[in-house]
Amino acid sequence: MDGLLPDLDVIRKDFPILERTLAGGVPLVYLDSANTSQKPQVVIDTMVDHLERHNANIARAMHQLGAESTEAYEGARDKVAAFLNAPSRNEVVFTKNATEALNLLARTIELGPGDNVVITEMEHHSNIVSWQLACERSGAELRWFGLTDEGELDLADADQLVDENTKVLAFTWVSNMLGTINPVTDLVERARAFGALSVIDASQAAPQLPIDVQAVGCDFLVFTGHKVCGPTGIGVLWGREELLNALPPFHGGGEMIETVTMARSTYAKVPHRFEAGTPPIVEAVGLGCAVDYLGHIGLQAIHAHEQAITAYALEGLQSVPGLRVMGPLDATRRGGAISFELDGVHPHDIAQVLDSRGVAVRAGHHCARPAHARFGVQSSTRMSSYLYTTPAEIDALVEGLHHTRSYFKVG
Amino acid sequence: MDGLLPDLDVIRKDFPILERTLAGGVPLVYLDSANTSQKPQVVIDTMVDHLERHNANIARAMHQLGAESTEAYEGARDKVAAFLNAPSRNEVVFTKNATEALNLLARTIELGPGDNVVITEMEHHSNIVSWQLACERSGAELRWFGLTDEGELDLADADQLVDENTKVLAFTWVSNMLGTINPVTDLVERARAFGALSVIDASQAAPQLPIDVQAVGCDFLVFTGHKVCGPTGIGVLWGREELLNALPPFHGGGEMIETVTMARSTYAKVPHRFEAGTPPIVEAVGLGCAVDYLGHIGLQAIHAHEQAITAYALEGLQSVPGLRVMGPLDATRRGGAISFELDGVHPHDIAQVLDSRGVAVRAGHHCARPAHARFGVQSSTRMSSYLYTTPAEIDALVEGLHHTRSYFKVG
Amino acid sequence: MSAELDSLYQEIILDHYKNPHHKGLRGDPSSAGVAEVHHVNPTCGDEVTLRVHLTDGPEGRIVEDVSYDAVGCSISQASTSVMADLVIGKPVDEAMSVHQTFLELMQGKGQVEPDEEVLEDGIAFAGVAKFPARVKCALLSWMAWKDATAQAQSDSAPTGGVTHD
Amino acid sequence: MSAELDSLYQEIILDHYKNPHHKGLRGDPSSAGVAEVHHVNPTCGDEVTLRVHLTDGPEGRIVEDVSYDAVGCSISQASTSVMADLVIGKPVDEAMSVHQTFLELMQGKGQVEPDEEVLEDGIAFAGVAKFPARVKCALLSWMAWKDATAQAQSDSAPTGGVTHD
Ligand SMILES: Cc1ncc(COP(=O)(O)O)c(C=O)c1O
Ligand SMILES: Cc1ncc(COP(=O)(O)O)c(C=O)c1O
Repeated sequence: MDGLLPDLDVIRKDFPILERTLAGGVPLVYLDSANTSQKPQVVIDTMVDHLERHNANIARAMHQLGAESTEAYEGARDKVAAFLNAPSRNEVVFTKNATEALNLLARTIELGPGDNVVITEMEHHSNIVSWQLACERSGAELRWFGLTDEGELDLADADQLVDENTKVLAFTWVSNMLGTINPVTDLVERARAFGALSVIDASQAAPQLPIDVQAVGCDFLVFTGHKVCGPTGIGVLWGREELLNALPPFHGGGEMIETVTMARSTYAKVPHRFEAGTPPIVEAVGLGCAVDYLGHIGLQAIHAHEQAITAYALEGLQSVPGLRVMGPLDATRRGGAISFELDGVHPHDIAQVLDSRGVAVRAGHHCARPAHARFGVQSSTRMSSYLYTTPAEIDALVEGLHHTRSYFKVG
Repeated sequence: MDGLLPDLDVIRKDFPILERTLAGGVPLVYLDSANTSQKPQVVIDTMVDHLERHNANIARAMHQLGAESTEAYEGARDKVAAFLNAPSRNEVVFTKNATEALNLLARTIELGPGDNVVITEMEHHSNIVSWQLACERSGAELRWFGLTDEGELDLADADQLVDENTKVLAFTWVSNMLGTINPVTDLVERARAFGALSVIDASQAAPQLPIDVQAVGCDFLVFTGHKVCGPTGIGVLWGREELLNALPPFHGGGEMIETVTMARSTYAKVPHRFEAGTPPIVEAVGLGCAVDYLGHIGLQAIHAHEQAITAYALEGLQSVPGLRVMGPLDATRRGGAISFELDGVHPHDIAQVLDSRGVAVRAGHHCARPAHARFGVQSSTRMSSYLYTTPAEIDALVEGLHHTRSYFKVG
Repeated sequence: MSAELDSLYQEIILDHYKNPHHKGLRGDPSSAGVAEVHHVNPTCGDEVTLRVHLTDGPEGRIVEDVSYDAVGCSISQASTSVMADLVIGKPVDEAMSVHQTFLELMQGKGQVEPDEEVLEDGIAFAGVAKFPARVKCALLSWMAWKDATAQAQSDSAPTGGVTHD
Repeated sequence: MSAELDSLYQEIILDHYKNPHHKGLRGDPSSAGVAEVHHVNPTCGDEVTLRVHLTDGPEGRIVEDVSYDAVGCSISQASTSVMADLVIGKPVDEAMSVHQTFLELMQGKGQVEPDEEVLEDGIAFAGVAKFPARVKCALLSWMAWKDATAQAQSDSAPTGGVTHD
């Protein structure tokens, strides 16, 4: 198959969990990577080495362990800056996850009555509810792009949606439900034309597409560590330095200050401004290692692999009677998360039967209830591949779906 | 020496980093545990096992790995609930660190003009700046208890400070700079008498004192994972269930919702209400293991150990000419963090000389600038012990301080 | 693997799923003794709108009728159907105790022996207790029923009459 | 271990620490060409209040005087003293280039060979570059000086005169 990673076998060996067998001795077929990715040994080992040999609090500590820990943490910032092609390392703020990064923006960007915030109907709840809350607090209006039947953004009324009162245009780069890859540079330009800030949710893009914030030209971009082979507990907010420094503080606490008296305080510049308290140190170190790992394999190569697997999966899935894929049917226009319906069997039941065969997929609304509502469904089944996924695993999924139909006696 | 942990040698073997040697081949003498604690092998191994064998996203995933991961995460919640003697597991909210937990409260407790918030002059910046920001936003007034020359809370004007307009009384259980143990139950009762919410910062208490939220009777209590032998990236907010459920949402996103439409959403009850997005899963698992580890050794025994070491250290430190300890001089009335000044040598320089001998202490304001200002100093040197600290390590510190004086030719 | 799966998907469950009992909302939601609730499973989006009608019997309140509209998986659909069968016609107190028995079965991690006397077709859900992720599915409508019943009770409590809690 | 430590605490540094030059604020902060700044090291609380006085010379602005009040460690105190020695009396452009040279030395992780011609006593700080936690100490007053100088320049720029950026 064209496009697959050349050393797929070797890559799979990097991920210890892929050796696991599940109940009944069946091997694991992990097709839930859009939910969270598995971790390569090198990331785990790097974290262990940090905990066993270099653990100390950062910045504040002047001793050797403190210096080592600080260097590891700040080194991770450099790696992430390189991963995003950020012009400055100061622009990389470590958060807890993508959700916190989005909420940080929604809490600190000033909004008021008369302003509006534009999002899309395919956003993850984290990029919806955060702005709903911001609009409730401020009196700003929430607007959104609808979707076409093909699962793409409906740009027909874009001229009405984004206007001179738009303060923020926030949208996902790749949909976690539909797989759709959005025209990010166009959207960023539209925002800029009206003086609005552009916020890109790259949670699903960062694992599988090369990201260059300078080429995209956006104002802010977020992603989450656990989907790019890193640990949980760490996310990234990138923003233009002058914009970040102009935002008011988010959380108050250690490390984000310049000076503190009981009555008032002054605040540090980014990145520390937004890293109050002891940050996720070992998690940042793990993330730094993870983006290095991905960079070493190459995001272009990973992207090609995902596209090859996705094309193969789209083909296989459509061989199952009564199966309907939601979102673009052209693999080159989408990411590796494929949500589908199967006539007569509920997603939970599909996932359950697949699980009994070792095939791990997600069933539910995938934190994208509005996108499901748009397609008239409550929930769906989603398979999602990653750099370690093989065509044989897709075959196992497709066979499992045939079996599911016969188990539930449909068709 | 009375009170030391009986199996100190065995306990030290649990902590791989204690075997480390530093530049010049000198062994590590880690006296910076109030900054962050070291991690026992069992915590590291539990995290590795989770990452290598059970990694999956929680709640949302219905497959076997998802079930295992969810069980591990929710199991950690049970362990933390037991650690705090919380009446319900739902009352345990996982945050990123203590700082986030305090900011969560400062953002969601309703305040307005005419209200006041009372803190103390010995708080960590996280329990100062969070409330400063809340007061700035809301127009509420910030008040604080001052300190006596002995480093205890000055309760003389308590009756003027806390009144019927007090909405929140927030204070640390144990000071991270002065070591002072505060009269928490008295303070909690004072808050309750005026209908104010009590918030306890137990970041320094949780590592070394048995905590029983029901006995203390407080409304909210926070602590941070990395100081109780757990990893970074995880903290705990405990609160009475009905109070937590009455707070408005904090961050919007996945898992904190009940249902979402583009126009509005409804929210889940605690703990999920305040756990938006993918939580720090492996970090919670590590924390659960850490509090189990501490519970196994016994918090009473750890407390006795800390008091024995602290008494020994207070004695040793006072043998150094020109050294002044800040905070209570009676070991039974304080925690194991001891900040001091040394005539003629700046804390940075002390820490540097000590570091060249392998002794790791902290120099600076320890995120407690107001408490330093109260004692007329910019910064101090702080040694802080933990359950793995030996009397011989205190000896090394004291010798190092004598050496520091001669290196800088003072006295 | 198939044995595990079959213990979850008992014939009884699949039958109720294909042919749910009491499905479709009935009665007037605004009349006395009637309460309607809407519950969702936040994780997967399964939903149930459930209506309970209580009447006064000689020895206390009685579950006159239960009807519902629901979308969800086989477990949640079948559980709703079985629940309606079990509670309709019973005194509220007795129905609550059936609810409690079912709850204990579901939370028993597969260690609780189901009581066929009390649970009838409900015993088919014993296998569900071994699948933590599916317990919520099985409980969705039972929780909705409890909630609706509590509302209908406080709503229709005849002044001076007996109240249950 | 002592060798490492001695490379940090050179005699020159300890001398400046014990007997700092130009310490104590001088002159009138409100007069033309004078700017005063207050900088802190957020991590450790070290502080410096620094006053710069610029005058116009025949070939551009000149650093007429630098004075300060400061609390901090030996490295930060000595660095302030050395900095004042180095920049006072120099044309602003030249002083800025000394600043740049010192900055490069500090950020060189111990790999940069110090230029005694330019840095004079400042070469004693070469060892500091190997202690990342102390680099900020050594730079505190240099950053303050740069900031104050920039302010004094914009403040006192004679209309129509030369401006530097
Ligand atoms: C008393 C006290 N409160 C709060 C904190 C903040 O903890 P964290 O930095 O983990 O949020 C600390 C430690 O830094 C502390 O000692
Ligand atoms: C598109 C998108 N945005 C945001 C998120 C939120 O990420 P996290 O849960 O790590 O905060 C996710 C994943 O859950 C996602 O797929």
